Amino acid sequence: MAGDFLVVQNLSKRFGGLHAVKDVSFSIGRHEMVGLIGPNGAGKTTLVRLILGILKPDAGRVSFKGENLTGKKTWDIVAHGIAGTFQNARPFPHLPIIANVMVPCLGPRASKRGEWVKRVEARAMDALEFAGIADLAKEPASRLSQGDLKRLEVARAIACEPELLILDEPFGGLNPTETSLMAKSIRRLHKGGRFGRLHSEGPAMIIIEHKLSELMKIVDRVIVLNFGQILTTGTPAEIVNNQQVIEAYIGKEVV
Amino acid sequence: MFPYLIRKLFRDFQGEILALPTRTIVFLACIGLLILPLFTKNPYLLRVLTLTGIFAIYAASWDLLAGITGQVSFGHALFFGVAAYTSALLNLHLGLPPVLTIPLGALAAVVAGLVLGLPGLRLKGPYFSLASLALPTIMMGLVFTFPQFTGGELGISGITRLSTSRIGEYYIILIMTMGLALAMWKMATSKTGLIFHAIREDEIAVRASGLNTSRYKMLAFCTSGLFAGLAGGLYAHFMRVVGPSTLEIVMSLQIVVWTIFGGIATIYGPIIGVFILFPMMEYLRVVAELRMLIFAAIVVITLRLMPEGLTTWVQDLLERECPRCKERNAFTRANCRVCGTGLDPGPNTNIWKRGA
Amino acid sequence: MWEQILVNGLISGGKYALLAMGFALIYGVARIMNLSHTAYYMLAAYLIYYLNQSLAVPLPLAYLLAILVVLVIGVTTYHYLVAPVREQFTAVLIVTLVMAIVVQEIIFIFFGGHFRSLPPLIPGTTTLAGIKITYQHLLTLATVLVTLTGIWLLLFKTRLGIAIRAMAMDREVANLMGMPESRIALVTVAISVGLAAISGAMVAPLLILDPLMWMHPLVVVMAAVILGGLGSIKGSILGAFILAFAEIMLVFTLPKLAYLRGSVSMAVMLAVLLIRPEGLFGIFMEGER
Amino acid sequence: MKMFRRYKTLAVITILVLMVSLGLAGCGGKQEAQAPKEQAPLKGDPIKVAIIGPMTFIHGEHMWKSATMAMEEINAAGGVKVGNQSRPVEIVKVDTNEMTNIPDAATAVERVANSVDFFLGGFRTEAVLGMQDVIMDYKKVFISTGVGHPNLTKKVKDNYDRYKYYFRTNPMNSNDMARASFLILAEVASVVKTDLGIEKPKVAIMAESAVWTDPIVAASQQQIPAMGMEVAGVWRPSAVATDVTAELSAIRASGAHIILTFMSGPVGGVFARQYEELKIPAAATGINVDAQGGKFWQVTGGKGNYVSTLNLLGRAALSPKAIPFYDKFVARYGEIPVYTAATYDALYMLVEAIERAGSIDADAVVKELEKTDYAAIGGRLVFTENHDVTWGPKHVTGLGTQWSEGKLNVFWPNGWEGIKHEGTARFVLPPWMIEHWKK
Repeated sequence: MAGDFLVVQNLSKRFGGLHAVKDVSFSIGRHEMVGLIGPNGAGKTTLVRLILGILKPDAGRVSFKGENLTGKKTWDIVAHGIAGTFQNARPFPHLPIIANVMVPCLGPRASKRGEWVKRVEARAMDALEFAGIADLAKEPASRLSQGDLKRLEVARAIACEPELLILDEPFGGLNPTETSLMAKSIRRLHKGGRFGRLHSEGPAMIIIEHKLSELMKIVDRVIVLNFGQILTTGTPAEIVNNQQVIEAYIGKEVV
Repeated sequence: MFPYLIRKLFRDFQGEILALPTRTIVFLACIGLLILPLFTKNPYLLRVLTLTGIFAIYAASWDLLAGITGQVSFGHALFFGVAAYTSALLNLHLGLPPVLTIPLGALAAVVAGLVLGLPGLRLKGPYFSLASLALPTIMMGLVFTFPQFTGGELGISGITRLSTSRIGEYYIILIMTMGLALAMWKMATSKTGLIFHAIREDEIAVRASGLNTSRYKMLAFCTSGLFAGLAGGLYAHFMRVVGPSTLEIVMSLQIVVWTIFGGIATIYGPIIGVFILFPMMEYLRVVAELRMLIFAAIVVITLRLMPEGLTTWVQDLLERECPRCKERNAFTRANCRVCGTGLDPGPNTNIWKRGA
Repeated sequence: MWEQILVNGLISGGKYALLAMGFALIYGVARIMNLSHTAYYMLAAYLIYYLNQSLAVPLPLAYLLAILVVLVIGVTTYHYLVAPVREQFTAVLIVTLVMAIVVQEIIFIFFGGHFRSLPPLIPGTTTLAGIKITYQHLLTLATVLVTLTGIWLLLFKTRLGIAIRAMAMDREVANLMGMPESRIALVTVAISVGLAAISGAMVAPLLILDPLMWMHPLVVVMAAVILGGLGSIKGSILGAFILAFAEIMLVFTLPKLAYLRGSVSMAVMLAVLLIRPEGLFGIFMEGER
Repeated sequence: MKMFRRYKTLAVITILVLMVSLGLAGCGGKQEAQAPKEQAPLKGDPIKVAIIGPMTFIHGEHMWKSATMAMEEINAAGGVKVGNQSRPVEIVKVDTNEMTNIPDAATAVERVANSVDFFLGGFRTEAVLGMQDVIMDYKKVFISTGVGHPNLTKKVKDNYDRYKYYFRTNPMNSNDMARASFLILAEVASVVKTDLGIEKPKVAIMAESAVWTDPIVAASQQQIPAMGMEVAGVWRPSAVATDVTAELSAIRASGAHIILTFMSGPVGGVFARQYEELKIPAAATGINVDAQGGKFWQVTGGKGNYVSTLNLLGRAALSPKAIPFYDKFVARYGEIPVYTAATYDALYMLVEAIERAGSIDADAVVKELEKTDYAAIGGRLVFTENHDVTWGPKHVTGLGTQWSEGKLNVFWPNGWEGIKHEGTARFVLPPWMIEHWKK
């Protein structure tokens, strides 16, 4: 299943005395959907930031489709086909939403793949359509609710037309209805296909999430991180019953 | 074909300019400036307006870098000074005409843009702002170190005049101002401009969208340098003296006042700001001792009331934004001119500038 | 020559440090880039001049009065002009810059562009390590040490200080914890303006007063503050001394290029920042805003 | 952000507009002009002369003050005879603000260019170069009384037709100033030799970094050994330095006996003050424009004793007019005139030329100005072919002046080429210097 789609080897990162990510290795296949879970401070966000090149690893290596991405700049990594969302949504607050999504459409990857579509605006609109916030297109991003911001993040990420999509807490701050809607969108995206003028590659996905019940319904495999290290990996069913994982989440004494 | 073009032009004029009061005002002001020499040939007035034009280009170029791209530089005089000196030297020593020296001077300012980009790529926010102060100072040191070349504190004089008559100079610079202002405005509203705006808002997020922000920032430094450089070159040929005053801190800081007064991140804001403040300073010459004080009072009070700058405030006053399609409409209209939605009579917000 | 450089560097650095400290404090706590900081310094110097020379107020009293008046002016202008626009970086810039111009113009109107000079608090000279220096220079250095200790005590030993430091670290959190944010900001402004006024009182007798005397120190102060790292007070002091020593070294080693002082200190600042973009003691959040 | 309420906004704007318009109306929108005192009603339109300079700075102020004196005297004596008419002189104050804003300077000049007949003044070289071009565009006579750069008059030679309207009556150009300052240095050196018994004095050169000082510094380095002295070192602070403690400490360490200064900026006052405060054991001479008069004594807070400089005006009988002018100026304004006060002469020379020409036509006046041979307060003034000041024993020479307890004593020429003006004293060494070198 694994193959050489995304390979992470011995990745490490320290912040001062804190060893945020310690010797993490795993790999992900082309059509996989992987959950990345772990208690707060386990190093999940740091790990995806290392993969996206927002942070520089102290040691280790990331390769994607056989190509070494370690030390590359974020934009270059995105151009190779990996895109991610931020845990705390980072819109361009004073720009209208449509403009927020036009920015990734202007990237080298999106513009190369979408040569047959001249109008960036139309492509951005399609991304918004997919995310379900097309009616807000001309509002400034600073007026969005938490849920809409999450959708905006997703719209921006898919506008990059990635082959690997990393979603950092896509359900964070959403109410149950919104959550299930978002889960549905994610599954649709994963299947791939054409949304208007926008082409979805049917990306592989890494999803960081605390809402485990929702997460377990959509992912194929789960990686559990604790204290910067991989605790275990397995199918959702295996993880749910894993004693170690429960301990990590709840703490030993209680058990 | 031809009648069609004229009809289209007329339709555009009606739809794009007459439909919005602010644009009508700007259009009328431009026409007014263009036909002014028909009514008065007072060289003093023309001189003031000519200098206003030069500084308007300069201020707008700062806005392109600071307002649009968010690289708030306090060392913008670097561009102006480098271009002015380059134009002056090329003119004096190689005898090149202004047609060549001004673009070459601007090219030198583009190179200066690359130099300013060096800290610009590495330093963030206030660090960059304060560090950029250093460059004109260092440049000033060079001016004094090679006086045989730069004329030291005397500067360079004996530069060719832009045109033999004051009216000629006025028209050259006025048309340059309008053209360059339009070019900068087009750039700021283009797709590249969108990326500049996005870089100001959140650079990391732009990078995570797959865009090489370093390249775009460099582009911003260079284009801003180009326009500031053109202003510097025009200044050199208009004043016919270029000295270290073109590199002084005042040169870098006064554009900050003009731009913020007019409305930052708009391009037209600083231009209108300069066209109001610079002639006002001249008018205030009748109270020579108090003029800076009155100037300061006007700026502070204006900003206290219009924190987003004058142009944005006037826009909000005269125009309403349609709640549905976000098109702007004249305040007199009850319904949106595009989608027909009823307009809220309350104050309006500009989506490009303002949060909730 | 080295002892010359040491002594001269110390007195020159003391001057810059006194000004830089206040600038760093107000930026660190309230995120206000106060471009009128050195204008207050100038104002204090001119007030002392006016009180002493025109109203014949005894010098020590004039010092005290001037510092008080500047304090009141500084806090008032902050409250009415800066505080309402505090959240907007650009608006703060322009308001404080215009304030500085206002001070400059008022001085132009009352005193003209003439150079003036203040008598030192303690006249005379002494010899230190074989180098003659004036008492006023020593006094400046002593003031730096005293104010530095004072500020340190305030920040680390008082409740107010803890509140100020908390605000400097995270304004929102401090606010949520029930700290009266605007009041703390006001107090910080008062301290900062006070520092500017004190440096005006201490440094001005060493110099010639003129209405444009605020510009050059402003550049140096800003350079010192970012060199040390924004928000770090000890960084700003170190930055001030680094710049001062760079200047003094130049004067002694290359006297023919002494006029490049400003350029050299700027180049040093730029070089340090290119290596450490966060300054010497600044906090750098990698990949963060 | 929507905190503003519109009515409040409008109210304040209205008040603002009212305030400004009242302010402007109150001033009547007029240029500040010194109306001629009409003792005997003079016929004819006044001849308008613009005094251009930085009016909030001492050099501009003294231009204006001395021009006021000249204007009052001329008008009291019946005005200017142009043909068969007697016309009064009216001077117009033009603040060029050139110390802070260069584009402002040329604009200020252009503002009055059509309404005045002649221009006097100009101070900061970079600004004067710009103003010169504007005035030449209008083909009006411009007599400059504040800048010494040779380039300004070189233009007259290079392009006579355009620049012939430009004259300089004051100061002498910087090449001549250098020559004069070496003569002063020789005078100081002889005092050092005789009083302290030092055979080969060491000279520290302290020159502000400026184009005008560059050739002088180079020349000094050759001249000083040729004069039997030794160069202790060269220091080049910025013209606007506010602290030269480090430079002075280094000079003390170099063991110099004489400091030869070349300063025109505020650094001169800083130097003088710190020189005395730090009791530098060396005699200070050369050129220090700040020390040439005005409020120098107040500026340095009484520190600056024994500092000496080349000067252009002083209480010495350079011409019959010199001492009366000096005394009158001091009595009227309570200040010692600085060199730009020679604008007084410029106005007189202009008036004489107009009378000789019998018209205020610029070309005719230029012709007559070129023939000027005038006993000015700074010495006999004859123009060179470049319209520059002729320097030399029988013409303008300059003076050496030294501060002594608030008074400015003339100590040179002291027998040079047989010249010694009435009221000349010997150069005095500072007591701390004598103490330092005598032991």
